Amino acid sequence: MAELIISSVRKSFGETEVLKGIDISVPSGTFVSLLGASGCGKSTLLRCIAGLETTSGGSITVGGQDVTDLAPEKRGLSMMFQSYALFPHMTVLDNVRFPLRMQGKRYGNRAKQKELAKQALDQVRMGDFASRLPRELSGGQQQRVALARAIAGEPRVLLLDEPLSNLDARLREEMQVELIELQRVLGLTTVFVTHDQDEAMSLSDQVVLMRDGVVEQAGTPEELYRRPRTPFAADFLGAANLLDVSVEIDNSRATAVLAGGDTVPVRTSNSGAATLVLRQEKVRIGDPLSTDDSVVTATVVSRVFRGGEVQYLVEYQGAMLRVVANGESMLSAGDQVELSWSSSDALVLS
Amino acid sequence: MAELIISSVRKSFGETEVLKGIDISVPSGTFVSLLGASGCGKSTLLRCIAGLETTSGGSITVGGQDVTDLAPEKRGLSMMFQSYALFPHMTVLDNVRFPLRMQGKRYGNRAKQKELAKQALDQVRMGDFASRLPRELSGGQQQRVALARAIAGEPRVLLLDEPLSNLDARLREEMQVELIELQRVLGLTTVFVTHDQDEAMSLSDQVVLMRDGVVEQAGTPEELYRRPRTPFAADFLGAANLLDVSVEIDNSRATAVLAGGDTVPVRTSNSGAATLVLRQEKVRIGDPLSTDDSVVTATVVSRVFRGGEVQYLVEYQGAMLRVVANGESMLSAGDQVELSWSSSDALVLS
Amino acid sequence: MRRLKLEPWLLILPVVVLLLVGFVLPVASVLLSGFTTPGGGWTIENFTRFFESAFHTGAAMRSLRMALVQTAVVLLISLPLAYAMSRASAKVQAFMMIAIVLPVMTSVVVRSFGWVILIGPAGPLADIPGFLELSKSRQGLLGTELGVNIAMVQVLVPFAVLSILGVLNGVDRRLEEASRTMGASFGRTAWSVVFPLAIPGAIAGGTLAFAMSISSFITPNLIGGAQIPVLAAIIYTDATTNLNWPFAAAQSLLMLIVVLVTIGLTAKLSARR
Amino acid sequence: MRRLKLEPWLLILPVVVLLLVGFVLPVASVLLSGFTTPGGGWTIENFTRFFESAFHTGAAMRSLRMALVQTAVVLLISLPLAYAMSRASAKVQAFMMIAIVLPVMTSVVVRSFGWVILIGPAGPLADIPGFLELSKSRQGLLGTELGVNIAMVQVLVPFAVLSILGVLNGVDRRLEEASRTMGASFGRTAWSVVFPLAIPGAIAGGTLAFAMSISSFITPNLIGGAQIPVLAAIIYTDATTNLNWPFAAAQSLLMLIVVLVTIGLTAKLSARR
Amino acid sequence: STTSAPSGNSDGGAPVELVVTSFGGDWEKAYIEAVVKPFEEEYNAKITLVTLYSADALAQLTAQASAPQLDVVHFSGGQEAIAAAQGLIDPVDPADLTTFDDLSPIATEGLERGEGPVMQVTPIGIVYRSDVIEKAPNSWEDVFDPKYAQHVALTDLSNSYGLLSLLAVNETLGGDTDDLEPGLDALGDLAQSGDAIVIKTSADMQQAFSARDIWIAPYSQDYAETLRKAGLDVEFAVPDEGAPASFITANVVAGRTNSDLATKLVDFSLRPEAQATFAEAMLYSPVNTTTELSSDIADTVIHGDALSKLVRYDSTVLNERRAGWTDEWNLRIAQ
Ligand SMILES: Nc1ncnc2c1ncn2[C@@H]1O[C@H](COP(=O)(O)OP(=O)(O)OP(=O)(O)O)[C@@H](O)[C@H]1O
Ligand SMILES: Nc1ncnc2c1ncn2[C@@H]1O[C@H](COP(=O)(O)OP(=O)(O)OP(=O)(O)O)[C@@H](O)[C@H]1O
Ligand SMILES: [Mg+2]
Ligand SMILES: [Mg+2]
Repeated sequence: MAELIISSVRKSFGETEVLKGIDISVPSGTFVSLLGASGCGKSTLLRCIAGLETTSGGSITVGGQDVTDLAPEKRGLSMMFQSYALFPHMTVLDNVRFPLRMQGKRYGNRAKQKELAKQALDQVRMGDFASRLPRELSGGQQQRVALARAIAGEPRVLLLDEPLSNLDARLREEMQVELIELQRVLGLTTVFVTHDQDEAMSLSDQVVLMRDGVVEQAGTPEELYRRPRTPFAADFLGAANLLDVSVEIDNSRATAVLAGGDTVPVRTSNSGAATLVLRQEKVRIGDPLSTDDSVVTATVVSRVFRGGEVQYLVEYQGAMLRVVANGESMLSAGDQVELSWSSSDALVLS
Repeated sequence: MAELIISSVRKSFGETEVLKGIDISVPSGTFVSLLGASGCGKSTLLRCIAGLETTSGGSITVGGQDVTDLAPEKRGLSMMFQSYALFPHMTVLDNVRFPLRMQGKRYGNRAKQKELAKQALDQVRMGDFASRLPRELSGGQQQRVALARAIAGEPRVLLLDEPLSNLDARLREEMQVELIELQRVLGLTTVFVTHDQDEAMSLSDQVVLMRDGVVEQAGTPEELYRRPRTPFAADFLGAANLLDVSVEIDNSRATAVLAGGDTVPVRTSNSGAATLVLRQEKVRIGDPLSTDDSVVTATVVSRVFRGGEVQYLVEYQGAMLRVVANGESMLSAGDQVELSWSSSDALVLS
Repeated sequence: MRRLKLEPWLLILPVVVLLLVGFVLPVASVLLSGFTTPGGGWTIENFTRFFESAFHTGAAMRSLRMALVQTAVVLLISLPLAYAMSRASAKVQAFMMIAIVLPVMTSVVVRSFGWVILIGPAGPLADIPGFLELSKSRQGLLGTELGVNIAMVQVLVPFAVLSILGVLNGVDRRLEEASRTMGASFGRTAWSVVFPLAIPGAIAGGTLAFAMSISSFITPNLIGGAQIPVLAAIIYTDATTNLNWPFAAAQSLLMLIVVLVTIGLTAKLSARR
Repeated sequence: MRRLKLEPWLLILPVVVLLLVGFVLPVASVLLSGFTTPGGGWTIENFTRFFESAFHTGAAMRSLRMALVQTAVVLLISLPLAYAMSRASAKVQAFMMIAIVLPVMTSVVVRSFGWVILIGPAGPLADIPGFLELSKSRQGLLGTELGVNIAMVQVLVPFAVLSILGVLNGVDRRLEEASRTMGASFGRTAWSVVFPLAIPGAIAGGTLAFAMSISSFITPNLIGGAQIPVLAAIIYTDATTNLNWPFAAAQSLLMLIVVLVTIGLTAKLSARR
Repeated sequence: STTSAPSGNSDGGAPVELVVTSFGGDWEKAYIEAVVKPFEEEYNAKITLVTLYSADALAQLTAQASAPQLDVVHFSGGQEAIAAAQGLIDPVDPADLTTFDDLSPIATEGLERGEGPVMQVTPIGIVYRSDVIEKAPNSWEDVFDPKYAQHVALTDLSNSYGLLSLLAVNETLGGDTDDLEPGLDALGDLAQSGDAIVIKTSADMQQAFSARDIWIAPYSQDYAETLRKAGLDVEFAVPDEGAPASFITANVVAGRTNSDLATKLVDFSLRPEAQATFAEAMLYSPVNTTTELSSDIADTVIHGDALSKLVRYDSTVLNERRAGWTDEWNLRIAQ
């Protein structure tokens, strides 16, 4: 219900600069994921937005109002902490009812608040635990209560810090569906911190990829996946294999020379040193499907069973590549294999 | 370095029975994952093994010695907590050095201990943060320090409670490699709690699937994936689609009758009501590859972009099924599609 | 395992035994002397004398009333004070701690005389009692319960502050932050999140303050004088001046019972709430 | 934002102002009277008299020594005691708290007489001083520093216990559990994990105990008698009996300075460690 | 107001209140019996007793100089000299004392210095346990008897009885008020050696005899009587060398509205009936020569001409030197 604009926000802890000028603009009612490696500053940024950290510079606007110096409770947002921060002296229900109580007028009397809190608990499948104390819950259960508490108050902006990290796949998927639905129905502006690129891509309207306190790239999931601007982005979003190559352009036909001397066709207009990005699911093991495909020979290093598929680590000229085959594949370490890919799936970043 | 045997362990918190008789045997030097939904009792079981909870029944044996009534520090194991439990008054290095200090004789003098602790920190990529205090770290960084502390003491049995839940895919993979290597080199008996079935399957020698305080099924990853004994196991380990069918056997050829009246060939020898298990990656969208394949018609409900692939939710006769297509697929809600699968990929559990 | 719960007890068993032998037994034997006559026989005369004397029962009621008032005021001051301190930097916290403990380290006579200056007839607060119609004398707050209460509150505050502070320092700040992001103002956060979590500290501090208040007599004597007799002073006089040990013991026993009952009732009430 | 850090201060500003006006100013004015002659002029005679009197400096040294010993012993007892309490059930904890506070709620004369029975010439501990060659008399521990220390420790322990307990109740038990699973025994866990975390409580409790110890004189008088004179008692006598206000004020000022310096040094030392 | 006349109003109406200090305990009982009750009846007054030892009473008087809260104060340690010098108490006109003519000279000699009359006298001698000490001590030097080592209690100089006994011992050993060394040396050594303990208050003395195995102590006769009533086997002996005494004075506080009635109260306490009650209850020597003593106590209580043998030191001198002596004493006894 409110647009969120973050401009050149900086934050230092003593000497360490953790946020180095962050610009993000989140249109009203969109779902944005903050994605990035451990320690890149996601939680810190969220805390700045919530008003829990004094920024060292920059400004934050919510729904057109500059909130940079506003007290947290006046920002009309709600935050779920990475460490949950459940109130230990309140039952699960009272925890979830807390935001409703604090905005009393909007949510009517005690009974009404309890009913709404109960609904939020049901949404996270924790309705049966309403009268427990937080310490009597498992890790994943606590996480869901924290999530329920964050959504119960129907804030203008919802800030979620790794809300689903402790849930199993089934539950996580259910929660994702609930979240998306809630967000669509209420038009919540949501900032969702996650370390899981799959989750980020499947949930978000926008993905913001952070790296060491700066925004590496921002855009729709498909943009980031299909047109990563840096090897880091390509790798982070798609479990990609990165190979150092040198590109030669001859008559507007580009060829990449790999480490082993193999040459493969690529699509680029810049010659010189570059990085060849090969997503693991685009590389086939065994005969090429088409004669246009690039083919190299590599050695299997290890095999990991992953249920529906098998992941191989293969060595090509000193570089380790990850490729997947279907679950029945039974290669073993030392086997020589041919890797092939369509040149349209090979991305060159220079 | 020590075999771990858990026999009919029970645990109640007041009225609630959380563990209802758990039997697990972990051979020396193996890597076992405890897998299960949020709240099924994984952490509680780990705490019982560590000696932190009084069991209500059953016994626990480590390396042939009954430790059921032994103090935690005499069990020769090490546990990483779901909530990390880092010592707030010690630096990161001192946290990791703690188990070494406590077993002083084995780990030599202060300098030697510091060196070993530093090594463990490097293994989790936290070497640069040695002199920080825990509260000055991000969530994922704290998790890694806790992991380093758990492995530093080279225990006989290593208990890890969701050690990687807050890490991004890249780091998580690196940590997995480190863990496996450590475990292989030192022959550590490892019990690894996770909610992530992919992780469980790719790391473990054995997977123990828990459900509501009992062991649902235990075995190698491939066993559990290929021969789940219950619909729950099938679903939990493979994001499977479950359909209620009735099986008819005619001349030893089994046919499952689906909700819509469609009949598909299956492999089973029991007739009557059953559950048809279709893993999402085994179901193809579009024309069948072979004429033997089973084919049904369904309606696309939603499309989720997941990077390398696209996941569709489709409706078949009131049942929601998840299927995946490759990343370029562009169907939209309402489209009619044909789903097909090879009868050898359809599992029937009765 | 079961051991875990036993171990701490092994550690303190000696201390507990020491406490019992070193305190409960001798004090009990002294208190029992309240039932003896000077000759050595048994009697309840000391108790009947107490209940028949309006002076004694009046002083006891006053002591109880003053202790309750002081404890309440002490907690009202200490909770916000401890809260502010717990959120200050370590340096500021240490500084404030010393400032607050200062009265305790000061000789009681100096402290009391300071109050005499402040609330005595020439002091800036001298007009308050007339204004409040508390006292007809022109002695300011000297010789009034209010004066004693003010002086006592000052000595008692540090004890409550420190025990609340210890608890609050352990409260995760993220709880407050979470509360703030959910629309609770600073005040409501303090009220709904911080103070409830400080209750154990407040109970401990309140118990101490109450116990100290009801058993202290020097400050009441110096500020209140002969007109505001408190039970503890009467007991002291009976034992040391009047040499009436059995009567002093009987009154001490009664005082102890009243204190225990009060604390018990308060605990019951606060548990029910 | 910046507000977050200011808010608590707005809340306590009135309290701080009250403290200043209500305590620091009057006490400072009283203390300054240590520099005055009875006539009203300025002098440092009261200080020179103090330093020239072996009796006064001796008593001051004794007071300091006893306060330090008592504080150390109090902390040694209180840490394990508070630890054990913090790990007991809420019921047991409440019960123990009352048992420990009991001495504070008991009239000082009753309490002291209990000690007289216990450590006096007929008491079970009567032979200790001879055995330790502490005293040549057959008066047990009465009239010895040790006797006073024992009786004082008992009154001071509750204060230290309660302030440590508040801190320990807030310590996450999982820290101890983690320590145990890493091979640390109960004792080493207490030493390496629990006690370091209890330091803020121990500092608070120790400061209180030290301040109370050095400023109390009734128990020292009742147990130690005339032969164990402490500075606080001398000040009290000088002010109330000898009516030598300036001299009492001068000594109070010196006592305050010594206490502040001691606390400051201890804080410095423990910070360096 | 003028109707609440200084002389009280025997014709009914609200009683006039007098605030009077008391030494508590048995003294207070006797005082109530002998003075308070009959006086209240006779003068329609209401007497409020405030338990205050002499030093504390003087301290209060000083502190309340501008607005005194007490009407009559009793001193037992020579404090009346200070109070008179500072104008805290009013001089008593002999003409206002109906008993004046019957009073022994020692009771009235202070009047001209502005002090109140002496109302009670109690000798300082030796209190001893009669169950363990068979032969009554008859000399101040008996406290040094090795037989009694470890069983002697001395009194601190903060207590007037302690000062008086020190002076008595000192004189026995050849000293005087200009030379306290002999006494200080002897008693200081006794305390230092651990053969004697030093107590501060009468309560301590009771405790010393009951719980601390003390057999012998220089102290006053009135408290010996109190200890006896508390069930202890103690007797009081007057040493042959002579005994100092504590002279309890009754003083009228200056600046109070009811000082006439206060003077009447002082006078009342000097009446023979009151004096007799004091003697019966606490063995106080009567200062009114017309007092009649019962035969059981006539031998024990020093009265009549014997009174003049009791030593009364010059309060002014004592008050002047007390602080110095106290410092010296404290140094000698501190362990
Ligand atoms: N103190 C307690 N009192 C009552 N129930 C408890 C208590 N502690 C845990 N439980 C319950 O025991 C069950 C198992 O908890 P446990 O922590 O073992 O789950 P888990 O498998 O680790 O879950 P998660 O994956 O969410 O961490 C949960 O349903 C939880 O609510
Ligand atoms: N109080 C502090 N003092 C110093 N550095 C800090 C402090 N708090 C955080 N940091 C550092 O700031 C960086 C960013 O932390 P932040 O918590 O924002 O990371 P994050 O992106 O949320 O990581 P994660 O995914 O692991 O939770 C980290 O490198 C961390 O070490
Ligand atoms: Mg984070
Ligand atoms: Mg868990």
